[in-house]
Amino acid sequence: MAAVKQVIKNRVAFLDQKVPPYIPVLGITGLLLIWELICRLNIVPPLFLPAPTAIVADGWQMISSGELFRHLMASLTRILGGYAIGTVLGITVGLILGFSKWADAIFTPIVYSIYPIPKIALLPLIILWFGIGEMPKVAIIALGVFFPVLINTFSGVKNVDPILIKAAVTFGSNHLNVIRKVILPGALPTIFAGLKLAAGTALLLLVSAEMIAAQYGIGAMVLHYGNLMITTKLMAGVLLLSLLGLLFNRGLQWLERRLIPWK
Amino acid sequence: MAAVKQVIKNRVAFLDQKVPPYIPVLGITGLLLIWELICRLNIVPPLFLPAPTAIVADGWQMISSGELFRHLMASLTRILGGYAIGTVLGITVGLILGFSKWADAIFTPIVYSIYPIPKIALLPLIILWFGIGEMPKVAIIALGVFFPVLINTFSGVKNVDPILIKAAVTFGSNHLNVIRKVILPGALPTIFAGLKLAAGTALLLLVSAEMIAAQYGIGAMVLHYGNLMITTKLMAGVLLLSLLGLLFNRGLQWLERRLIPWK
Amino acid sequence: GQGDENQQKGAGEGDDTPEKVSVDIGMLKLTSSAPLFIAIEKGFFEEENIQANAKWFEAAQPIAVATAGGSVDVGATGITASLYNMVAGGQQLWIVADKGREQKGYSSSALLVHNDSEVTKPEELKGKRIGITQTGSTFHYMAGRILENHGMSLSDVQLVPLNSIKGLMEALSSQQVDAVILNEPNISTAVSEGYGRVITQVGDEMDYQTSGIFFSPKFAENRDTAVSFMKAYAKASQYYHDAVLTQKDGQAVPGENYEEVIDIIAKYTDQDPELIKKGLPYMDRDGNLLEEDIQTQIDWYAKEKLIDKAIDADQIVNTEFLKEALNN
Amino acid sequence: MRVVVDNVEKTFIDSKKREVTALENINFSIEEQEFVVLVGPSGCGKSTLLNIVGGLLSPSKGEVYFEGKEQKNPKLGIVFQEIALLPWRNVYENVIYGLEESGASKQEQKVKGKHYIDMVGLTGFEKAFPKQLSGGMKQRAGIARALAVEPDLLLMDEPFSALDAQTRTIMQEELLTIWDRTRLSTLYVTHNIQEAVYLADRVIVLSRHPGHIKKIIKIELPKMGRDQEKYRSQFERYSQEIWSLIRHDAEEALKEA
Amino acid sequence: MRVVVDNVEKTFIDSKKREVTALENINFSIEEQEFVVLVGPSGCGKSTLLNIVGGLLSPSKGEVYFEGKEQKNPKLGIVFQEIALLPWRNVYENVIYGLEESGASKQEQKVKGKHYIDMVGLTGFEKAFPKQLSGGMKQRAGIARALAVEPDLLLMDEPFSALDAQTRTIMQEELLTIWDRTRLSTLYVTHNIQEAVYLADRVIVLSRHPGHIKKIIKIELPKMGRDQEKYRSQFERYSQEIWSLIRHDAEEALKEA
Ligand SMILES: Nc1ncnc2c1ncn2[C@@H]1O[C@H](COP(=O)(O)OP(=O)(O)OP(=O)(O)O)[C@@H](O)[C@H]1O
Ligand SMILES: Nc1ncnc2c1ncn2[C@@H]1O[C@H](COP(=O)(O)OP(=O)(O)OP(=O)(O)O)[C@@H](O)[C@H]1O
Ligand SMILES: [Mg+2]
Ligand SMILES: [Mg+2]
Repeated sequence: MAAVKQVIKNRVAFLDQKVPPYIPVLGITGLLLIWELICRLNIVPPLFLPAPTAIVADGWQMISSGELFRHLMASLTRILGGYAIGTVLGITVGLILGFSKWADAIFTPIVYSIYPIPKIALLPLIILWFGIGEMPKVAIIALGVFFPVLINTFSGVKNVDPILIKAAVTFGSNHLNVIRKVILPGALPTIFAGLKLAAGTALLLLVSAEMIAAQYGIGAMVLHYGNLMITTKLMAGVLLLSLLGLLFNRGLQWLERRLIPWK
Repeated sequence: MAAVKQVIKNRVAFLDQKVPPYIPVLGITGLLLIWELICRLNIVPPLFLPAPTAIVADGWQMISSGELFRHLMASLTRILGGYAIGTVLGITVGLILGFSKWADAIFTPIVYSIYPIPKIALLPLIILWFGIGEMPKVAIIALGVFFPVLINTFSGVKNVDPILIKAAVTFGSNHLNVIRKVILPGALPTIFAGLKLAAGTALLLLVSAEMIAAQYGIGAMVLHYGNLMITTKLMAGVLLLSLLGLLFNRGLQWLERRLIPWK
Repeated sequence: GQGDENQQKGAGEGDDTPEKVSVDIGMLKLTSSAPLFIAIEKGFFEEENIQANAKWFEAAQPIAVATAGGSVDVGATGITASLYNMVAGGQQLWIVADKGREQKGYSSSALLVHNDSEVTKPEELKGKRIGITQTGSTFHYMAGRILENHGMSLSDVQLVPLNSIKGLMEALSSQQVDAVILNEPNISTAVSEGYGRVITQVGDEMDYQTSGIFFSPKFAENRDTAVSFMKAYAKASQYYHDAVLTQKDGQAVPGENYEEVIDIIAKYTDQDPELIKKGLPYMDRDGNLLEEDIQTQIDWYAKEKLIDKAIDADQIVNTEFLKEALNN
Repeated sequence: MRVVVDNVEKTFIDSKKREVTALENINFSIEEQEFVVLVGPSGCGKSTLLNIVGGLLSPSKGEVYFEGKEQKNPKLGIVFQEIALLPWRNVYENVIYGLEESGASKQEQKVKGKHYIDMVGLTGFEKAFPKQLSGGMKQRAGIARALAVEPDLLLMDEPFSALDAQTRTIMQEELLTIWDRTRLSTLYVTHNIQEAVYLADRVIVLSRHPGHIKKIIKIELPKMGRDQEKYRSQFERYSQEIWSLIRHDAEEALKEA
Repeated sequence: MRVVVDNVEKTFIDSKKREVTALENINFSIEEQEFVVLVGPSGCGKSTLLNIVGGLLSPSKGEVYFEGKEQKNPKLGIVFQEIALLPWRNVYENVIYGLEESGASKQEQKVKGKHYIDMVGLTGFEKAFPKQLSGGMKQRAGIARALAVEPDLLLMDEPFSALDAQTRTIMQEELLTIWDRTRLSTLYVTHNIQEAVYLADRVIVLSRHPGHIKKIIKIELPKMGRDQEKYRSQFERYSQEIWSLIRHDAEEALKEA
């Protein structure tokens, strides 16, 4: 009887199926082309779905006229102000709660009972407190940023590997140095995760607050053109917001790579 | 010369400093008491900061009159509807992108370029598409839920330990069984993380949408009482929202424990 | 829901009068739709062999969208910047008749300040905060035109969009804004509850076509039905005018069918008749549009950059149907 | 059935897009009932080779095949260092996984499941989830899962290297006992030279850059009881020989990240 | 200076709020220049004991003290299994950490840093972050860090147990060489009996439930070159003795999660 030969085949080849590298580019351009085509052929009226080219053309016109810039500036001031305040406070309080078991025991339950409130609901209250100007919008963004940053800072501090602390103490570090040389750098990656999370929330709150009570700002602008049914300019505003979000995120990533080179 | 004896002391004792277990309770009650006291002594006018008792009293009155219930129902319908739609779509699309490298290559860049748009900015557009009724609010919530759920489902599928897939294939699993018995359960914890993240976003969008364009709903109610400067009722609404958020979160936790008992 | 019911009823009755034409009318439950209510209720449409189906909407903008898109044949609502933008954006519809306007001597909309305000005339509003519903709304237009009448412009004040009339009233009563534009019967409410004071009536400042009857392009092509519809509408307008808008020596006096019309409006809008009596908008007796005002509006909106591409009034106004209806 | 590894070569594309040869010119066979152990320094390609034999990786050149009289599809059992139990299945469900997938009846699953769970000493832990087990017990479950399919070839990639030294010693003894009862053809990868000499019929020593067979050493000791006093010097001589073949490579490997 | 562990006992509160005795009645001393190894099955309290000696845990009863002629504060160096290098410091910065904290001058840091980095064979890797190193190199950096403070007592908790067998063998040899040059009093924890016999002056065998000293075995072999042929049988006899003391406990430990 002759020996039967059965070759062993790779049975997980499906796991490293390859897709040509140009496909992702093709995906986005394809989408844009189909979209443009739908509009050009008037399958959907431009009122409901303006063509990408029309959006870009109107967007460009809004840039040249300086309109976009004015709204952008109003929004940028608010979001950067609110983000900065919320971040500084969040990290500070987070560190305090992280370092002091007493502060933790007293304040963490309070923090966690305020945390689930969707912050935008506090806008009317904050308008009562601060009036109708810039302050309440900045405050609401700061508040929305404060909590995720606080909670991440706190858990970052809490989750620093205790073995690192033990090592540092054994090699002679005092409390201050343990905090400075071990806990702070150890918590940094988690803090950054909080900062990234907060960026999305900040942008969402910015737009909401501007829609509810503002004259200028990209949120107000989008609502304005929505009310006027000028869809191209509305979409240009949306586009700008998505760019802003992207930029924000990239900025944080860049900062993260600079501050946390060891990861 | 006598031998010197130097006892080794625990140098990391500060790490397991204990705080009495009643402190957290004390923290919250203390805060409430101080708050009440500030109001009773009229240090801050009740318009700006109503007393907790006043909030509870007004809240109770709003419950008895059925007012709260009507708003709550409007909000609940919207958020549950939007959340359900967004979740189902998000998981479905996430699984498709996770399983098919082609779909991944084509659609993931598109998803990531839409992701950073703060969804509330799309409300005016969606109002144009769907009119002014319930649809746009539900749609905006669904949209806000869709993306985090999609992205978590996708990364859940992608991050299933390949060694588990290899083991399953070696023990004779076909593709369908690999998906059913390995990838789906393996992705479940990450999907749940997405569901939890989305719950917060959904609530935030609910409130924003109701403030911008609704007559009923807790968001509309809060804005209404803000405009009227009736701070007690405003705060009662905020309280209700925080309860809603808490409940939502607990519900998801409960579900998670039931569905993922092995964690 | 209600629209569907009506349609089914119409189909059922269609058996004995088969030549009847079914017309869907998109409208709001507002007093200003009174002629339509009257025409439906008193059978004026039936006389013209029209089966009118009311389609209720919650906001003005979707009515215009629905009319332009042909999902309703006739729309009845306010004339806003969004309407012009829609037409400019290629969504055609025709404004064919009056449905409410600001007219001297008739109270409809007004500029109010809160009760503690020191402002007594529009000139003193410089630098103040004026509440409107939305940008590009009729309220926006009225506020702008009043200011211009008094030598100012919108850039001299701060406009606060508050998204709803309810929001306007609340903001005025809590004095978060200095002034608002309001319409009846809300003006009466604000005044009687003691938190608002009228500075000027819009009707005293200008003649203004606030709302109108729109035909979808498809409906307009069906010329006979369109004219028939206008006949019934003109008849209802006269009925409304004679009942509630007659004046003697500058004072409003109830006409012959006053109570009947009020009851019809009350039935369709689910409102308190007393409230309705305070807020009966002026309408042309024959339903004629203030044709030249449309161009004025367009020009003003264009000046304020609230319209994307300026259009010609001819592109949107069509009074031929009404003229033909009135001539027969 | 014997397994033949025929002139296998494997190249990878590394992170800098360069082609790297991980394995070159690999020829050997695993006879029926033979226990073959692969040893070699870190990164010499042991896991790569085992994965190719297991059908989890395609060779760039050459092939691996079963040679036998029957036409039936050869079955494989595999045990990883990372254990790879499905966390959402309890011990019993994990052990019968392969039976389930091959369409065995519930009754057969039950009988065989119990048999192999008993064999690895996990009786009483059937309902436990993996996270409730110690490292050693997890690895026993992993072995039971691989045995339960009654494979034509058993593959083990450093199954005990994550365990502590004592547990590993115990597990080695148990593995040998089990193997003696089942006599499965086995390909076993390890870093541990003592382990290799203790378990193997033949030890294949791999060398690095690119991975190739440096020497194949037949262990001429009785399969059971090699840790007895009388075989000590022979045992040590094999160990020394292998260590001297590897040492230089291992020192080099240590310098790489 | 000698270190005395005097009647130490340690109880923990477990997750079910019950009091569990981890260590009981522990008495021994580490003489100057002595290398003491703790062996015992999993969970017998080796790490707990080492942590108490290192001042990272308070004993429930008894005490640990240095006994010597000088009044100066005793210095400790410690090496963990988990290595515990600070990920945000490069090799050099990690190695001089203890010097930095004790206020040594920059010059001294530089000299000693270089000396100990050279000693463990990491020359050229000063600027590398831990994540860029292999396991063995990380552990070398950990050892250099502990040596750099020139401690009165060096503590090592299974420093090599995460390494592969070959790397471990190499590291053991290197550790012995380094130790021979520094002759630091050392307390070393391991699971690996060969390692214990290879390194120790005295082996302390711990037993479980609660952890207590089962036997203290003095290894009567020359410190260097115990792996030579001529000591093989003696070496094996020590190993056997220890294994027989532990075996039962280790088998029990395996059954616990
Ligand atoms: N997917 C891959 N892509 C690129 N190179 C790879 C891949 N897998 C392995 N290699 C390279 O192939 C060589 C062999 O790797 P392999 O994991 O087989 O070694 P090993 O002998 O199992 O090592 P260890 O003892 O550390 O487990 C290594 O140089 C490794 O870097
Ligand atoms: N913080 C703690 N709380 C409660 N019990 C603990 C704690 N630390 C250790 N134990 C218990 O004390 C006993 C000894 O633990 P220890 O870690 O010292 O053992 P070990 O000998 O180092 O084990 P291994 O060899 O696995 O490292 C174990 O039963 C363990 O569960
Ligand atoms: Mg390997
Ligand atoms: Mg330990």
